[in-house]
Amino acid sequence: MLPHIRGYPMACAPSKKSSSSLMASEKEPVADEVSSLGYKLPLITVPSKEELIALYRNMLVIRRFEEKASQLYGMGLIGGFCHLYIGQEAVVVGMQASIEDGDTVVTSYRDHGHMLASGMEARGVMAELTGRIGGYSKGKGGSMHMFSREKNFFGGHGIVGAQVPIGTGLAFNHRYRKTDRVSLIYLGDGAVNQGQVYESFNMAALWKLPAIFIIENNEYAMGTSQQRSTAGLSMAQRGCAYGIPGEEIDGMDVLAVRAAGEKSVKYCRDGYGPCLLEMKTYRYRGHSMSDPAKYRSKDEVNDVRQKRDPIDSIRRLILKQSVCEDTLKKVDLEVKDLITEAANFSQQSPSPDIDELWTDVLI
Amino acid sequence: MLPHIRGYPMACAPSKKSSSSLMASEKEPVADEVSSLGYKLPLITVPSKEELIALYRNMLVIRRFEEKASQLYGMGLIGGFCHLYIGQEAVVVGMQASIEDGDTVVTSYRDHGHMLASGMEARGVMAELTGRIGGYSKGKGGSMHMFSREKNFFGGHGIVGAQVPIGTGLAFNHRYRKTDRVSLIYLGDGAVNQGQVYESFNMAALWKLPAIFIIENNEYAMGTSQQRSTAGLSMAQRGCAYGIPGEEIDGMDVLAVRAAGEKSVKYCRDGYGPCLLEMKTYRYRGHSMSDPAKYRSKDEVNDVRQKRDPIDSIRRLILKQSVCEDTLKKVDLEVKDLITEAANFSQQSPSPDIDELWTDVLI
Amino acid sequence: MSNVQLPSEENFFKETVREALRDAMAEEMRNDSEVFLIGEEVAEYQGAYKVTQGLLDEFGAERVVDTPITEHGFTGLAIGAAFGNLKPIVEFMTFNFAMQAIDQIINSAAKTLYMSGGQISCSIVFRGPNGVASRVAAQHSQCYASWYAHCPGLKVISPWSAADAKGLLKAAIRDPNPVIFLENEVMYGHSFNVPVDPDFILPIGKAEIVRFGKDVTITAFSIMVGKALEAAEKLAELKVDAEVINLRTIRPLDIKTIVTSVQKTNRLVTVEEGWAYYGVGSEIATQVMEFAFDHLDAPVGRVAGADVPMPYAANLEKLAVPQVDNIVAAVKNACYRT
Amino acid sequence: MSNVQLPSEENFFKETVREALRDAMAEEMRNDSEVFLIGEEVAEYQGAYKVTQGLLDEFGAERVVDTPITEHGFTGLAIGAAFGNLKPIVEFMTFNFAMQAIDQIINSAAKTLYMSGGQISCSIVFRGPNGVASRVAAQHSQCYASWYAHCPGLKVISPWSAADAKGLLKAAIRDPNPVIFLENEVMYGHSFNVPVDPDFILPIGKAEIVRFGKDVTITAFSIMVGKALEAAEKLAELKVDAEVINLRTIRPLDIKTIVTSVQKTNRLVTVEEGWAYYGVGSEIATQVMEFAFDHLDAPVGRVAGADVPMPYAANLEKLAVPQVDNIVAAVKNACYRT
Ligand SMILES: Cc1ncc(C[n+]2csc(CCOP(=O)(O)OP(=O)(O)O)c2C)c(N)n1
Ligand SMILES: Cc1ncc(C[n+]2csc(CCOP(=O)(O)OP(=O)(O)O)c2C)c(N)n1
Ligand SMILES: [Mg+2]
Ligand SMILES: [Mg+2]
Repeated sequence: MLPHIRGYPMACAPSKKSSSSLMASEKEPVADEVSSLGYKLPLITVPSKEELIALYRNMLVIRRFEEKASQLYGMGLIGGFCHLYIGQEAVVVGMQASIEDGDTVVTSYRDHGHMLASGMEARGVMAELTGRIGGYSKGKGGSMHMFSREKNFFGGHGIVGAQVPIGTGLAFNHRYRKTDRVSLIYLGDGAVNQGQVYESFNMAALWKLPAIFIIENNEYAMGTSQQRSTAGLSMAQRGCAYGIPGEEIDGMDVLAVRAAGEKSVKYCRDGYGPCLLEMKTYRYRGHSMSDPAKYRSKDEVNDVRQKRDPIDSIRRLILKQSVCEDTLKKVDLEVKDLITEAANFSQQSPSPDIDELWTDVLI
Repeated sequence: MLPHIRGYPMACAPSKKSSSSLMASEKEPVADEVSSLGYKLPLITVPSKEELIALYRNMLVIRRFEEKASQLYGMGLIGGFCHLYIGQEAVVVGMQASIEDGDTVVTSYRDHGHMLASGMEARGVMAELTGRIGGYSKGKGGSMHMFSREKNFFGGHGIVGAQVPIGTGLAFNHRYRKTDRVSLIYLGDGAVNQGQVYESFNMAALWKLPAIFIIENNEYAMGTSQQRSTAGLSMAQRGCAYGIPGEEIDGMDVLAVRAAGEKSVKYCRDGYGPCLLEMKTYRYRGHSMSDPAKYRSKDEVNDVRQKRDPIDSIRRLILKQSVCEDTLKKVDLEVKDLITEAANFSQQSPSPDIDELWTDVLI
Repeated sequence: MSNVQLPSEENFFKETVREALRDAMAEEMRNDSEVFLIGEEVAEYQGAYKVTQGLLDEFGAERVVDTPITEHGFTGLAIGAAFGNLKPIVEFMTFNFAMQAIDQIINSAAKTLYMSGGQISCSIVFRGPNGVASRVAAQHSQCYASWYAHCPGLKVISPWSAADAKGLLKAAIRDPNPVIFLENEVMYGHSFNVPVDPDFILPIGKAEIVRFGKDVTITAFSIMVGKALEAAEKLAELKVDAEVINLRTIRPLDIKTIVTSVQKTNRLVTVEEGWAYYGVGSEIATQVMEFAFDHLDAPVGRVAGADVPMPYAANLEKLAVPQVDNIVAAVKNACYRT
Repeated sequence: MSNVQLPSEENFFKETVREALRDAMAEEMRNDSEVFLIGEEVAEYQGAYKVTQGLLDEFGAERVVDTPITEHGFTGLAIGAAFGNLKPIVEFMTFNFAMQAIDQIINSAAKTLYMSGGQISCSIVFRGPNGVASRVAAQHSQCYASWYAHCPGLKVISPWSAADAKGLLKAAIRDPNPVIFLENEVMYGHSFNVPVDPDFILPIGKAEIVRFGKDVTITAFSIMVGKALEAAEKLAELKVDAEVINLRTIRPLDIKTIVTSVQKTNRLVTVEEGWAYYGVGSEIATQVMEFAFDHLDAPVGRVAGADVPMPYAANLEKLAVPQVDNIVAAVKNACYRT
């Protein structure tokens, strides 16, 4: 069963755990329309088999992309910082499945997954990682700073927390233009302690902006566990003082994420103002390619990999739904080819012309 | 009766109104030792007649000081910004009555009251306002930037909110030195939206620092009423996400403030970490001397003056306690003389020597 | 963009810098519904210094937005809105408070066009009073001209007269790049002639020679242009004929106008209200040396604020801020007169 | 403070800049219990760049404090602690992130001594990598030397070698004023001779001539000192004998050493990694003109980072950062050689 999400908890009420104990694979999708706390909830759509397979594929694209990026980094083709998203795929794939054209997205430097899930091409993202002209920023931004106006992806920001007021500004923009579009704002469990986050919460709540704050709580900010950085009970409550409803979601369960996404997107679209989702997730790799991650045990990582892996879970669920293994194998192959092609492109695309040094400083 | 303050509400529980409906003058002081929520409350001391008179006097000193500053400003003897504290006297006098030697204080630019209540001399404060060598900063700081290391008053800060992490650092300092001293941090209802406030809350809660955050909610930040600037239900709850207990206090009732002060100071001294007090108060004058305050009606101001004035209230209470009017008249005269002397000093003290331009840049 | 030449005398009217700024914003807001104004006390209070008087009435609360006191947040928000192709005018009550937001200004507004390979532009104006007001002491008196002008991706403007204010603010609002617009509180009440032409606009990046002379060049910006002109009058009595250049734009610097002038006068004094070290004068002096080394008959003189935090006391403040006499003295020095 | 002279050869040992910084902190923390270290990942992680390795073990969590990611807050907190007479060392993971905290650094740390008429001092060191690392692009590569050096109330240091790092960081920690200490990530792994003398310390405000020469003076700081020395070797082959000055301190600038050198060489090239306009080179050029106008045989040459946000692509990055060849070319130009 899909998690029963019974409307938003009131500000400052303890947030409900929606589904963190059950994995997607053990639940059947079911529609849900409950209105316990005043707000009429949307029908949560039941994903079709095709949609389930798409979710699987989209997560796999990210996983394989990141594995390839890791390789290219090892080969010296990618430089500087490179932050992989492996382990967290369900968050962005589930959320992006619940939005529509014209909705906007911002995130931090751990952004490859967000770009792929926003519909940006793997080859363009990979070529940016290798610093080539075929990259989304012509090679001038790199891993942390990539954008696609066409896909409404507004970065890719290297300063922890800076994307939060920017995303709130995109929500302001939607409202200014009198559209019903929403702004998705992803941030980490470390970013959540930046003051500008609360300034944004206050403005978003005050002006009822269509902003969805998505905390990707992967338990660590570099080497700092959330317990060592973040006071209080639950990050889902970090908006409570401003009256922003928050909820904890199992971020390893793409269906739980998608359900929460649909609900919160509808809530925002309908003009109820901002809301907050805390995604309980985990990153398998080090903070960036240069981090040996000594601050946690191998067992801790393996445990999550084995018991909570988002891709494994949905794979199992799909196979239970009388989809034959070959269908998924075909997907696996298609994804493999896509990533191989992207990797090739990223190596064949030339470096930017040296005149590019001087362009794009001003219009 | 003194307000029955029944321990701190738990984080995020709706804060209790302690006494905002009753004025000091209508209540009798009574001791209170209740322990409803786990924390053993201190005995709230019952103020003696002498103490009541001292509270009256200290508030009156501030009122008369500010009235005089207003005059001197009108005469052109004070320049720049000058923010008067008239109306809010009960907050700082009540709080300062509950602390001890070695406890430290920081506040914003609306700081004359805090300095006087910290034991700094009226003449030195007034001479700083007139920019003379006899001022606490030798005339180099002015109204907004004054300090007294001797009295543990650490400013007087012109940047809205900046004193909050600084005061949190003074709390860190107390803890680092293994003393049981506490840090009082005053901020306005406008300052409460600055991000660094939440960064401070998080650190103070995480490290259990002895910091008391005192929001002086005088309903306006310049021309912006709290409703227009501050989302959420109650400012007392602004620390809830970090597990910082908060309480609303009638900031026009010096005894309610003093009781809350004693309780929170004890709580901090005993190592329970930070707490937050929202003082409901009001400023009678414009934001600064140059503000005509058109954003509110004269009636609104007069209403508070007539019904909630902190000095009138305690005066009535004292007179009810068989203190004869002459005793208070003597106090009134003493205060008047003190302020007259301060005003004279502030005009007779010479301007700083021109060489002072170059001193105190570095040690 | 129209030319620098001003229309003939009868086509002017008198207005204050404050009004000129307001008119510039109002006209651009009328022309372009994507322009909006955001900041503390800009709407209901009509501006802390009354620069935005009347705008709320005309444009409504959706386009004239009062914010909480949260510079970092509302600056980032405005930049996000600009990424979405709106054209925000961000008022800082003073530029001192923009330090809280400077990470967003530099790292987000100034660098994103480059980091996105030209995709994400940020058409935004950051404006408000900069530098010294009167008796507001160290935390409210800093000049940020050289800081912002250090950074590629920004344009930095600092007007002096009401015509400057109007023509340059209109240009700034229309510019597709992030523009830092440094005003001066003391100047708000000063009146100047402003062209009545509704299409009057000034080009960014062009300095103006406000007084022609042959013996020495004085560069200045903002309130110091007036002081430089006063100094020039005094110098005239001493038979020193000073050319005074109103820089108008600090980045990009109109070095051509300055160098051309110095090639004629062979002497240069720079004037600024802010601190000298690593300031605007240093950059001008260095570039003049680069481009007109052989024309300089004396070292470039710098007149700048005292190298101390601004004191409150009236007598010290006066010493800390450049006065007409300091300019006169520096010019005499540069002209080897005593 | 001890003198600048270094002890004789045998009293040195090799260590990296990273170790030298760590040793400086450890020694000062041993000497003075009021010194503590605070920042992101400084304790359990041993420093994002491992500069603080071992300090948590030796001094414990009360004196080596990991913070949340909240630069504005922990900077203000550290300043408050310094007002209470503690002596914090604040590590910024990089100085780019200090922009979030710069209001506290300037308005609280730098100005309070003055605003309090000398009562409230602030003995604090802000340290961390500044400028370009490798391939980390626009938001992580800025050089803040000229910004901080613009402001009175601060001292600004930027060491090059391990000996610099050790001697100057110790001096900075002992200094009763706020000190900005700009390191360079690329230099962390480089080894240099460091005096074994446990009392070794270097004076703030003194530059060092790291290579004597007679034809041209080159000033540089931080990583650019090494590049300048390499350039000098290449120039020697061309029979240009360059004197190289390691600035060490950017504020106060040791203009005396520079001017004395220029009086001998009559030519000057400044080198810095950051942007040229309103940069460190401008200030040096201007002061040299002020103090040694008649000694300059050519305009001062400036070598600086390209006037663009730092690009990520390897080929562009290389063009954006000053290379040895750029210095050689600028020197040849200043010497009228081609
Ligand atoms: C303002 C700022 N401070 C510090 C850093 C360095 N830094 C980069 S990522 C990071 C940790 C962020 O953790 P979190 O928000 O949990 O995101 P995650 O990396 O887990 O996705 C830090 C400290 C930065 N980029 N910006
Ligand atoms: C960072 C910053 N932004 C803006 C200002 C201008 N300013 C000074 S006081 C003030 C209002 C503060 O209101 P509040 O915190 O309620 O304190 P009150 O004046 O009521 O005591 C503002 C906006 C400032 N000094 N600092
Ligand atoms: Mg994290
Ligand atoms: Mg207020």
